Amino acid sequence: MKTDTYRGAITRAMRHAMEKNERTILFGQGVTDHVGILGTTLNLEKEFGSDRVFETPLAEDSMTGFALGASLSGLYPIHVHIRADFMLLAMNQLVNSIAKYRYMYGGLFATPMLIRSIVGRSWGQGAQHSQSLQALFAHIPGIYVVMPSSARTAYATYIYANSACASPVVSLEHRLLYDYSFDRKDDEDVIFYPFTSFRVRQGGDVTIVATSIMVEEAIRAANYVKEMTGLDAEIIDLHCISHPDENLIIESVRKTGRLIVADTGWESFGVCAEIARIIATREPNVLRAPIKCLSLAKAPCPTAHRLEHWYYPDMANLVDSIYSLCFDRFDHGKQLPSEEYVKEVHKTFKGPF
Amino acid sequence: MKTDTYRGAITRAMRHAMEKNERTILFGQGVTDHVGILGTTLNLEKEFGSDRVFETPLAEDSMTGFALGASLSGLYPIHVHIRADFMLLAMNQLVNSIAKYRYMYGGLFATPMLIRSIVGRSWGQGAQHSQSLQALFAHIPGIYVVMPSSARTAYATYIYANSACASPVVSLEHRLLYDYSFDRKDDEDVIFYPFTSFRVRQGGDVTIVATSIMVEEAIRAANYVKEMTGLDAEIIDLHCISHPDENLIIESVRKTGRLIVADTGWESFGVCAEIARIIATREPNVLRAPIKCLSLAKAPCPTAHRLEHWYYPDMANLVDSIYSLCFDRFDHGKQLPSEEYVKEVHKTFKGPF
Amino acid sequence: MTVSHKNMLRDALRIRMVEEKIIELYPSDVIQSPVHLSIGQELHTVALMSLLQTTDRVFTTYRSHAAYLAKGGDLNLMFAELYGKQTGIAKGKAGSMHLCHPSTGLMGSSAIVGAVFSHATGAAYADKLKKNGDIVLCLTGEGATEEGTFHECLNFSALKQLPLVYVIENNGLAINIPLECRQSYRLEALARAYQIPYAHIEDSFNIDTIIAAARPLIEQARSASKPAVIEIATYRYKEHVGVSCDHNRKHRDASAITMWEKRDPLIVDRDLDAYRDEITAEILEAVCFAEKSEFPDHDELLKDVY
Amino acid sequence: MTVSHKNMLRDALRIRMVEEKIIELYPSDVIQSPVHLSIGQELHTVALMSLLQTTDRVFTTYRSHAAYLAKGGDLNLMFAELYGKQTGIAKGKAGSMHLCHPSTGLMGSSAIVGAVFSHATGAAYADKLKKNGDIVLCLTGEGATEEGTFHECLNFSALKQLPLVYVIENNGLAINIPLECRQSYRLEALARAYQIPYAHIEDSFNIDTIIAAARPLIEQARSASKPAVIEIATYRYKEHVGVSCDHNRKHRDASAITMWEKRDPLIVDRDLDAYRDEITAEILEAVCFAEKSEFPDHDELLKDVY
Ligand SMILES: Cc1ncc(C[n+]2csc(CCOP(=O)(O)OP(=O)(O)O)c2C)c(N)n1
Ligand SMILES: Cc1ncc(C[n+]2csc(CCOP(=O)(O)OP(=O)(O)O)c2C)c(N)n1
Ligand SMILES: [Mg+2]
Ligand SMILES: [Mg+2]
Repeated sequence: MKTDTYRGAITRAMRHAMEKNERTILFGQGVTDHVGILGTTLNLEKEFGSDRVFETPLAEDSMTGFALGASLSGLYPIHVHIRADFMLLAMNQLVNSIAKYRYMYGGLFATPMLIRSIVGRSWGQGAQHSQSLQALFAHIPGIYVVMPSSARTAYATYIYANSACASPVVSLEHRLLYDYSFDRKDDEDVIFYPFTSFRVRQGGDVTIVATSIMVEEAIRAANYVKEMTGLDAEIIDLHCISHPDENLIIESVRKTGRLIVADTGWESFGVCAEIARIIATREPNVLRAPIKCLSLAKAPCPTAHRLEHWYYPDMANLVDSIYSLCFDRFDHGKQLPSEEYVKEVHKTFKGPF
Repeated sequence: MKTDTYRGAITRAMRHAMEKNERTILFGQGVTDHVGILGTTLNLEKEFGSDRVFETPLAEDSMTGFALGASLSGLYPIHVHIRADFMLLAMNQLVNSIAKYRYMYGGLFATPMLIRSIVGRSWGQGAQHSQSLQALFAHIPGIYVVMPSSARTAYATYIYANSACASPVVSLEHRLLYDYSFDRKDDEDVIFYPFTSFRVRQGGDVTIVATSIMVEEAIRAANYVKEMTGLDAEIIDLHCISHPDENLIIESVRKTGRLIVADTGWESFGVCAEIARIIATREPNVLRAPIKCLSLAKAPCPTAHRLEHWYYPDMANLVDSIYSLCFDRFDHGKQLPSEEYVKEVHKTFKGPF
Repeated sequence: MTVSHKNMLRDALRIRMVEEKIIELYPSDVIQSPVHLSIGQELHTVALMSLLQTTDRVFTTYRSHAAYLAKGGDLNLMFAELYGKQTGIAKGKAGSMHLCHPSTGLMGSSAIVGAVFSHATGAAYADKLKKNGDIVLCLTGEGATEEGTFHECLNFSALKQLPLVYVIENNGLAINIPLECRQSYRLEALARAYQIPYAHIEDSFNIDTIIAAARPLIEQARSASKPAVIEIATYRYKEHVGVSCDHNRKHRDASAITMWEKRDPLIVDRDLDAYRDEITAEILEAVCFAEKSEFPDHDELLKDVY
Repeated sequence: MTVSHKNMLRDALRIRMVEEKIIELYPSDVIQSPVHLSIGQELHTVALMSLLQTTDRVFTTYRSHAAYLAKGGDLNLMFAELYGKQTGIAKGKAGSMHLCHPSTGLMGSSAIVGAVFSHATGAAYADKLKKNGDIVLCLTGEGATEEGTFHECLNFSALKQLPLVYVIENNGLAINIPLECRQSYRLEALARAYQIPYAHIEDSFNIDTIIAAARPLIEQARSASKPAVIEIATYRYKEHVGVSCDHNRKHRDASAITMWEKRDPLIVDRDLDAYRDEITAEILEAVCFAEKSEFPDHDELLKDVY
C-alpha cells in the first residue's frame, strides 16, 4: 500500500487548490521562504506567481479581515499562521466579522476561506508558541473548525473546503504529525464530506474520542492494550470540532458504557466539556462510569522539558485510563508501556523549531 | 431593608477602589464622558484627577497590554469596555500575555487588574454588540472570570479584587441588570471571597445553575413554579465562571437528580458544556435525566426584535424546562407564565443603547 | 449650478429627510435598534459616491444610512430592514448598524470600529488581481484610525499599491470624546509616512471643492492602482447614537452647531424645497412597505449559519 | 579608548561568548527549546543599556539574551533557565524566549511579536504617575513595528508624553522575509507623524555614535518625560531561530556577512582577547551551576497559575 505523510498530503492539497481553482490566493508569514510552512507551500510562489502566493507583514488582525474582503470579492483565500497562538491577534476579525457575515446579512454573502494554523507543540515552545485553541474557535457559531489527524483527513478537508464549500474553515494542524506516514487509500482523491467525525477503530470495551495527534496516541494505546489484555477500544476521531457527529459518539458509548476524551487543549470549556455536554444533555445514562479526560495541565505551557513532559498527556496516560476505566479501579496493577515505547514518536523531534 | 441597584453597587465599588487604593487607575473609552459607563464612572475624573481616570484612544489590544505593564509596575488598573465584543480585539494581550505572565516567569511577577466589560444585550444590538463571551476567557488558565448577577456580588468582587487579590480578573456585567434593585444586606461592606459560586435559593426538586441575568430569571421562574405547583428549585449562581464551586453543584444535583443550566452565552464549548463536564467526569449517575441547557440560539444575534425574542432564553423557557424535567415529559401540560409577566423586566428597556 | 450639483443636493436632502423620518418614528418603537444618524454628513458622502461606478464597492460603519442611500441602496428594503421585517435587505438580521446593498456595491457596515479597513483592503486586492478597473472606497470616522488595523492596512495597501480610497470623516468626536483626548498624530503626516497620497477636504458643504480634491485621487486609484487617504472636516448634528441632540453636553461646544447650520445647503438653499414633496412621497411609500411587510418566521432564526 | 568603552566592548564580547557557548552546547540537547541568537547585535544593546539606571526597566522579545545580560541579568540563573532547571530565573518555565530579571529591570520578553510595546507603555505610564524619574526602554526588531499595536502605542505615548524609548533593531529580516516585502513606511516618517523624536543609528559598531544619538533622547525621556524612537541598522549573523548560519538561503545576501564581520569590533579588536579567559571561566561556572542544578519537581507544574 502506498503511504503518505501529513506534510505530503497538505502540500498536495495546497498545490491542488492553486491549480484547480484560479481564484485561490495563499498568503501568510513565511509562505514564500525556503522553509515554506514546514514544506507545505514550497515553490508555490514560483509556480503560481507572487500575486497569488505572497508574504504578509506582521498584521494578523488585518490580514484576516483582508481574507474576508477578498472572499467577498470572489477569491478563495488560504491564510496560514505558523502557530495557532498568533490567531489570538485575529480573534476580532474571525469572531466579529467572519463568523457573522453571512448570517448578519441574511445570507446575501458567501465567505469561503481556509485559515490554516499550526499547533506549535514540539519542543520547549513554552507558553506562547504551543497553544491548541480549538475551543475558542468552536464556541463561535458560523465557522467550521477542524483538526486533521491524518494525511487523508487533511487532504480531503482542504480539497473539499476549496472546491465544494462556501464556509469559513479554520484548521489546526499539529506540528508533530508532519512526519507521520499514513496508509494512502485508493479513493483518497475522491472528496468526502469532511465536516464530521470518523470512527477509526472498532471496539466494544471503551470509547475514546480523540482530536488531532491524540488520535494517533489513542490508536497506539488501543493496540497496546489489545495485545496485553484483549480489551478493545473504539476510537472516534472528532475531526470537525465545531460540528462533530454526535450520534456516532452516543452510539459508541451506548455500546461501551465507558468514555475517554483525549484532546490537545485544556479541559475546562474545551473539547472534554463539549463531549460531556453531548452525552449529558442527550443520554447521560449510557455512562457506566465517569468520563475520563486527558488534556493539558491547567496551566500555561512550561518551557522546561521536564515539566513539559508532565504537561502533555501521552499514550501511557491513555493506557492507564483505559485500564482504570475497564477494571473500574485506579490501581489496576496492569503494566504500562515503557517510557521508551511511549516516546517513540516524539523523541525523534529535534529543535530548534 | 435597604435596597441597592446593580449600577449603584458598581459605582460605589469604583469610588471605593479609587479612594482606598491610590495605585488604582481607571481607563477606557467613555469613562470620563457624561454617560460615564452607564453611570458607574461619573465624576471620578473630577474627583481623582485625569492622571488616574482617563479616556483612551480606540486601541483595545494595546490598552490591555498597557494594563499589564502598569500592573507590573505596581498600579492597579481597571480597564473598562462598554461592550464585551470589543474584548475580542484584546484577546492576544489577555491570553498570550496577561493570563501567562505570572506562571511563565515562575511566580516572579504579580499582575493584579480588573477588566470590566458589559454584555451589550438590550435591544436590537445585533451580532457585534451583544455577545456574552465568558467561555472564551474561562477556557484559558490564569485569569479569574466572573459574572456578577447582583449588586452584592458585583460590589464584593470588585472590592476584593482591588484590595485583596493579585490576579487578573475579567468581569462581564450585564446591561439589563443595571436598573435592578437588590436587597442590601448589612454585612455587604464586609468583603467575602468572591471567586466561587453561591447557592441563592434552596430547593429539592431540580437544580438550576445560572449565570448573570439568568440568575434573576431563574429566581422568578422558581417562585412562579413554586406558587403554581409547589415544586422547589435550588438555584446556584455560578458567578465565578472560571473557578466555580464544583462541590456545591454536585451536592445539589445529588439531592435533586435534575439539572438545568441557564447561561447568557452559547451552549457548545460554553458554560453548559463546562457544567456537564463537571458532572460527567465526577458523578454522572447523580443525573436522573438529561441536563437541560438554556442558552443562546446557535447563531449570531439577529437585530430584528422578533428574532431576538426567540434568540434569548427567558423565564418562560425556564419554567417550561422545570416542568418537563420534573414531570419527565416534554408535553407537561402545565401553564406557562403570560408573555406580559415574562417581559416585565426587559420590557422597560428603551433604546437607543 | 450644474444639473449634477442639483442632483447631488437633492440626493443629500433625501438622506436628510429619510433620517428626519427616522427621528419622527423612533419614539414609537417601530425601529427597535440603535440608530447612528448621518445628519450633517450627507452631502460629502453623496459627492464622493458620485465619483464611483456601480461596480466599485464601498465598506462603511454603523453610521451607514448615508452611504447606503448614496451608493444606490433601495429605500424600501432599508426601511423594512430598520423595522426588522423579512423583506428587509438582510431580513431584519442586520438592522440600522449593518446596512448593505451588494447589487449596487455597498458590501457591508461594521459596528466594530476599524474592522472595515481590512475588508476594503481585501476587496481592493481582488480588484487588482482581476484587473477589472474597479476600486474600493472605505468610509469611516476619524476615531477608527486610532485602531492598529489602520496602520496595518495603510502599510499593506501601499506595499501592494491597491486601488483603494480610505475616506475619513473627521467629525472630531468618537462617541462623546473629542479628538484631542485621543490622537497625537495628524492624518496627513501618517498617510505620507506610507507615501500614500492624501487630500484634505476643509469644506464638506462645497461640492466643487470636494470633487476637486477627491477626483484626482479616485482616478489615480482606478487608472494607476494607488491607494489614497481623503480626510473630510465634518460635523455630526445629532448625538452619537439615537435621535436627540447633545450639543450642550460635556465635551461638545454648544455654539458650533449654529455655525454649521448657517452654511448647510440642505438648510439654507431654499431651492431644494422643490424636491421635498416627491421625496416625502417616496419615503412614505417605503415606510408603508415596511409596515405592511411580515416579521421573519421562526425558521429564519437558524438560517444562514455555517 | 575610554574605560567605559572598554567595559562595553568587554560586556558585548561576554554576550557573544555566552551565545557561542550555547551554539556549542545546543547539539547535545541540554537546552531543549528554541534559541534566537543576538550575535551581531550585542554591542549596541550594551551601549544603550549603559545609558540606563538599574531602576529603569526594559521589555524585549524572544531574542532576549543580549538584553538580559546587558541589563545586568545573572549568568548562572540564565544558564539554569536554558537548561530547564529549578534554579533558573523562572524555574525553567520561561526558557530562552522569555528571559527576565526584575531585580535589575528586565521585566519580560515576549515571543509574541509586538506584544511588549504596550507593556512598556503601561510601565512608563506608572513612572510618569509616580514621578520617580525612571524611564522604560522597549527593544524589538523592525518587524514588530508592522503590528497595529505599534501605531496604537506611539499614539498613546505621544498623547500622554511618556518617558519611554522604543528601540528598533532593524536587521532587515523578520524570520526569513526581507523588509521590502513587508514595509512601505520609513520609521522616521512614522515617528514624526506623532511628533515623536527619532534618531537613526547607522553604525551599530560605533559606541560613540550610538551614545551620541541615544543619549539626548534618553535624557529627554527622563528629564522632560518624552517618548522617543531610536532605530538601529544592524545585522543578524545567525539564522532566525537556532544556532546555524543561513546566509546562502533565499532572501539573504550571502556576501553581506563578510562586510559586517570585517568591521565587527568583537572580531577585529584583538585587544579584547585579553578578556577571554576570565569570561570563559565565568561561563563555565554558569554552565556548571546549571548542570548541577535539579530539574523542577512535579508540583511546580501547577504552581503560580491564578
Ligand atoms: C472596536 C470598537 N471599539 C469601541 C467601539 C465603541 N464605539 C462605537 S462608535 C465609536 C466612536 C467611533 O468614532 P469615529 O470613528 O470617529 O466615528 P463617528 O461615530 O464619529 O462617525 C466607539 C468608540 C466599537 N464599536 N468598536
Ligand atoms: C504576533 C506574531 N506573529 C508572528 C510571529 C512569528 N515570528 C516570530 S519572530 C518573527 C519576526 C520578527 O521580526 P523582527 O521584529 O524584525 O525581529 P527579529 O527576529 O529580526 O529580531 C515572526 C514573524 C510571532 N512570534 N508573533
Ligand atoms: Mg468621529
Ligand atoms: Mg528584524
